[in-house]
Amino acid sequence: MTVNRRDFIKSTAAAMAAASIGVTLPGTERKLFADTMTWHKTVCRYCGVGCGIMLGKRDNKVVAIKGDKENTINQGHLCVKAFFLHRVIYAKTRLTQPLIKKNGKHVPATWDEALTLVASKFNEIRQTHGPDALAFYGSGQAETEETYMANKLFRGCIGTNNVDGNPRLCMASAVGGYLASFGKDEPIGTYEDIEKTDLFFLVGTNTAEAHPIVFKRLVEYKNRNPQVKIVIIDPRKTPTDQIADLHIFPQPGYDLPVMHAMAKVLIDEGYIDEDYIQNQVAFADNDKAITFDEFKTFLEAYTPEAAAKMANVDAKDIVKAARLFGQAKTAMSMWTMGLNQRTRGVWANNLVHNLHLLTGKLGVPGSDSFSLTGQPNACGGVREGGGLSHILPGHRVVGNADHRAAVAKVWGVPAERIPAAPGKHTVAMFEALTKGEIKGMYVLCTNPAHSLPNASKYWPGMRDQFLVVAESFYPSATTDYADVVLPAAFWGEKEGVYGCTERRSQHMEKVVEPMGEARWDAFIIRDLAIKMGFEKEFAKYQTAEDIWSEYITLTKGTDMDLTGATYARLKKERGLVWPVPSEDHPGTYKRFTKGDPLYDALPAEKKQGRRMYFYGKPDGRATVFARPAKGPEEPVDAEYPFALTTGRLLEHWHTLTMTGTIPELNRAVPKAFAEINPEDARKLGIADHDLVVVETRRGKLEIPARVIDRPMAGTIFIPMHWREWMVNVLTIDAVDPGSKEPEYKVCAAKLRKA
Amino acid sequence: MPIAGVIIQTDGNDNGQVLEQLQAFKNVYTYGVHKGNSIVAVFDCESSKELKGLADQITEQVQGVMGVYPAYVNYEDEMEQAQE
Amino acid sequence: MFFEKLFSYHEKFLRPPGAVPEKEFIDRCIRCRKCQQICPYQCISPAGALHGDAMGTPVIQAREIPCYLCMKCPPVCPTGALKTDIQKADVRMGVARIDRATCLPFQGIICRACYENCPIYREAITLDQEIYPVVHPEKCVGCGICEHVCPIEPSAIVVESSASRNED
Amino acid sequence: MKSWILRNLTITRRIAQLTILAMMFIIPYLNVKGFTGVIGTFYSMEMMGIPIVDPALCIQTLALMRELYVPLLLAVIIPLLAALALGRIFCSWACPFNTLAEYAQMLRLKLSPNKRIQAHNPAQIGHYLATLCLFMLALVFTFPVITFLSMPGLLTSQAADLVFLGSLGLELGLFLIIILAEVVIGSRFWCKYACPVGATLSVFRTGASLKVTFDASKCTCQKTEIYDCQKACPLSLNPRKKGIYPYCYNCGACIDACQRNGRALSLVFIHQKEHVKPLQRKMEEVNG
Repeated sequence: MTVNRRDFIKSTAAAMAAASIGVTLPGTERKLFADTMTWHKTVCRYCGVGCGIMLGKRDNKVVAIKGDKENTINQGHLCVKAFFLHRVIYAKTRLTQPLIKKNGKHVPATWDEALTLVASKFNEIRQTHGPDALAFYGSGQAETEETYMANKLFRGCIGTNNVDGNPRLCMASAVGGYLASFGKDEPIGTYEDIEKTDLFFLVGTNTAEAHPIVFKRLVEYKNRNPQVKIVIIDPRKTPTDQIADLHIFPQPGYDLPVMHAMAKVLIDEGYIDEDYIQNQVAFADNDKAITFDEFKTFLEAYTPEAAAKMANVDAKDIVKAARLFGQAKTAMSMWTMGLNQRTRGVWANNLVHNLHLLTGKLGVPGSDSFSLTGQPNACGGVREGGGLSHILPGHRVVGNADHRAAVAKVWGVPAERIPAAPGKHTVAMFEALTKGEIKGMYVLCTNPAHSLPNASKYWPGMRDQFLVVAESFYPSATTDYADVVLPAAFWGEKEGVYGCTERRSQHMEKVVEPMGEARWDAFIIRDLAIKMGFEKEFAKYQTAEDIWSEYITLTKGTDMDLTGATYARLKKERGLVWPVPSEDHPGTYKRFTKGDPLYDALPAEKKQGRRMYFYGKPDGRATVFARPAKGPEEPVDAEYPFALTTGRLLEHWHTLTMTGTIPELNRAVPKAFAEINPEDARKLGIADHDLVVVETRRGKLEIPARVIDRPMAGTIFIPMHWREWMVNVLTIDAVDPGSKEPEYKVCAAKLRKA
Repeated sequence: MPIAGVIIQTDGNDNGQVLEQLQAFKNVYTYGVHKGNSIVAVFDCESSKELKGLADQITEQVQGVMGVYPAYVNYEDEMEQAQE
Repeated sequence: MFFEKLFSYHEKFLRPPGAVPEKEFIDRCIRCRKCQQICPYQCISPAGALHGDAMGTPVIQAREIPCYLCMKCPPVCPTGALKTDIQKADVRMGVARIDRATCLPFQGIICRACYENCPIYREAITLDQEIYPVVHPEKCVGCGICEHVCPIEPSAIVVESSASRNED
Repeated sequence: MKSWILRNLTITRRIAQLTILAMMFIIPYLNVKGFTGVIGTFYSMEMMGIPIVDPALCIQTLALMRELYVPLLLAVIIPLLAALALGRIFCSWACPFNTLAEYAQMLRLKLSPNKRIQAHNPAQIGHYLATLCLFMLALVFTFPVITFLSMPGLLTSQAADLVFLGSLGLELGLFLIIILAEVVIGSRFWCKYACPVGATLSVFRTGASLKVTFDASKCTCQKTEIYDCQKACPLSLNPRKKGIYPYCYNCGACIDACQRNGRALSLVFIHQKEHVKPLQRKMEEVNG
């Protein structure tokens, strides 16, 4: 280290200190550029909030990280996970060369060997068993470009719709909910609403831990505006609970009647917006249209008292919650896995939308029904990019022949290559793998052997069939079963776009070269495709921009128009919120209303008297659904008296492939635990830190107890992160009939001291 | 070896005398008095522990100092060491 | 005078829960290691010979392994150096102090490790504005779990032992 | 069994001593593995919930704290009862320092056989003065000096530290100095005069406690002047003469040696029938 460098840091430190009190020290500004370190704009690799990050590079090594002050989402703040994110690049568990399984053991191979093997195996399977014997399982952490390439290879070239991804396990119900209620996927508003609302309605979300930066914004806003109310419906007393004005604790899986009862109170006490309902709302029961009066009749059964009994809560609280919702000028609902990961996930989503539609709290600043996403690019790459078995890029659906033709045209493949029937959704896909119907699978950037519900059921399939895993880290639960493991470039080592919760697409810069022989996933897929004989279709992709530029042509004219979000623009700006129909368009704050280019383009007669027009619906009306209240798939009973629920912690992420490599984070939370209510603990003679056995109909798990009043009596909470304490051997793989999303959040368990 | 940019808040009575006392610390560099009661200074320390100790020491020992508020801390070197 | 010097060099150790005042503790403790051996977390280790008369007395190095307040050690102390009739919440091994210059939330990084892991949950450490951790000395037992879990190196929250030679 | 033990006292004692040496490491190892049925060191132990404290440390704590701490008093009952009945048997059968010192002594004799110390029984006053000095030391410094001078506790705690932490403390240096001094001087001065643990135990010896007696009429060594008993004594005492107490720790080595000769020495309690004056026995023989 040179004296100059130290002097430089000193003058920087002085300049920074002076800047903090609004003073500019003479002569310090120029020196700021003398450092050899350069800062690069990127997006956080963890949750779906989409925080901006600046990565500091010196000598081709990432050495520093800071929150991007110019980013509107996090304004320079980060959570503790992200604070250590750059160190994950240099994790000891980074995979740096291709591996091929020989005699049950992974041995290093060259790229050529590995890709030739995969290509020949895939071609062989395709020829002998048909294209549907192959499948692609992607990720909400893959870049849009990566998902797009896989989509093109499997759908457009191989010819199967067996393209799904882990967002099926987290966001599918929200997609279903948005589509059913509003006709188009993804939220109407953005994070901007947080600082404009009068009431936060948080359902099934532990925002403080799962989306810390959203929570920080929410808290800071409430601290400045004490009149802002926060209502929480969640069976667990999470850290989010601390800021609640009212917290309703329904039995896990029994929150539907609570929301119906709230709707009833809103109607009965006159909090509804008659004008809004008349002009832009339709009513329906499960499958046919009904009238508003029929909806009211349906709600008769859901008096607060009746709902309170079903959910085991206090009827007064339901009335209070409804009144708070009704009295607030604007309201913003937020939810995440607590609603989505349920066999009635779509319905639960609909019921939240109902409250907003009935009171007209939509389409105005501060009011929104806002789903929080779990993964950084679940919205972008998978929901928008068509990474699920029934959808195509640009919010298109597989079932629509025009949609298929449009996509096939851009891909340069025959339209009939893309099958008309949706492929297999995640659980069905792994079931087929286990049955041997799917004989080859390509897993990209995800860890299904750990993250699937009832995971152990699907391990034999992964072991027996030809499994290719493209990963940055080794080993993981899934790579153990892989026949070929391909080393993928990690965040910071590749360029691409992430689309976060608020419809914002943000560009990530490539800061350093990939470790070892690791390569960018999109190019791995390109080269695999070429080896499989699709040179004509794939040889043209030479840069990330090539892929993105092609992808955005597919969004032209759709509700998620990204035509204006070119690489040139994205590199400069802190993301763009679609629709962005042209390069001079600033992005859209609110959809379906004035300011949304699609709304503005509507003929005047359609807009007549309507401040919102839901153009995804034939009549432009959003739907209020009379969904019957239904409990979880596996209710508790005498034999399995506990409701088991799972979730995230602040310090860790998913299956620990990333956060598990950071000693500081492991120090904060070194191992899993089962949260048990003190009352239950006393009955069963369990003390804090005791080993307990949690058993469900699918498996059992020995795990240390954490006796704490967070879960209510009769409920157990286990975080999902650890392979050694894999809670997914317990969870149920029953899925929502609409969204096919599994019910991670509720299953019946029994508990005893080990 | 962390370097910290700090604001030393004084009571504003005799900033010259505070500055004089600060000169006695060999790893403290001052960058003038601003806005009447804020001294911009840089601490150049061997360890974060020393950094903290220095801040405490100044708060306690130097007359007229109301508080030491870090605005920027550079840990790069320490972090590199940790990585190695 | 030599002895006085030899005997007085002594850091402020974190003692196991229920420890009597430091001066008395040094006299009472017979260095039998029973508290160390009964500890299921092995958080107690004997002080080394360089610590003068504290040599062999039980010390908790919270950053390595903190006290999880299982309260198994006070009953095995044969000489009353650890008071046996003490409740978890009444333990006063020390008081945690937060260094705002390094503590992550004060630098704009969301972190709740100390708050979440505090055994006197929501009482000894609370979050000011749900973001900034604050220690309440009247509730803090000084177990050091916060110091152990702090993801910053060195820990931004450190337990200052209540064991002092001068107070009796 | 009992008679075998009595006939082979030294072998039995060696087995007991070595077992204790092994246990010094095995018990901490089991503790580390989670078994805490037996914990502690020779300062203080706890076996299946029953606490035992070294009486010397008990007195030190009582003196320093001037407080009758009841749990502490209860914890010395077992060692005191043992001392009352069997004398300083802890020292000869259990104390790891004595074990090591005995072997050190044997080694020394093997290396230079001529340097055997003449067996004699020192004056009792020496022992009492030494003991008193030790406790005064603790009071003067108002510091638990005895703790650091208790060799059995020091050795067991160091063994535990080695198992628990994988390291040893500087305290071990004290032990090394003492044992080296004993070897050089050739006298077992520490166990006889200095050890606070043994000193305290011998305070509780009564006339009724187990003791070594000598029946001069049976002694066959007088004629040949071999005196195996004196050579056998690890503390270089002369069991044929009076005044071996409070120094003798009832190890039984002399009795074992006498087995091969006239069986003139025996370990007895005072009320036992065998303890009769030689003259009386002679009369009985004549009369009978």
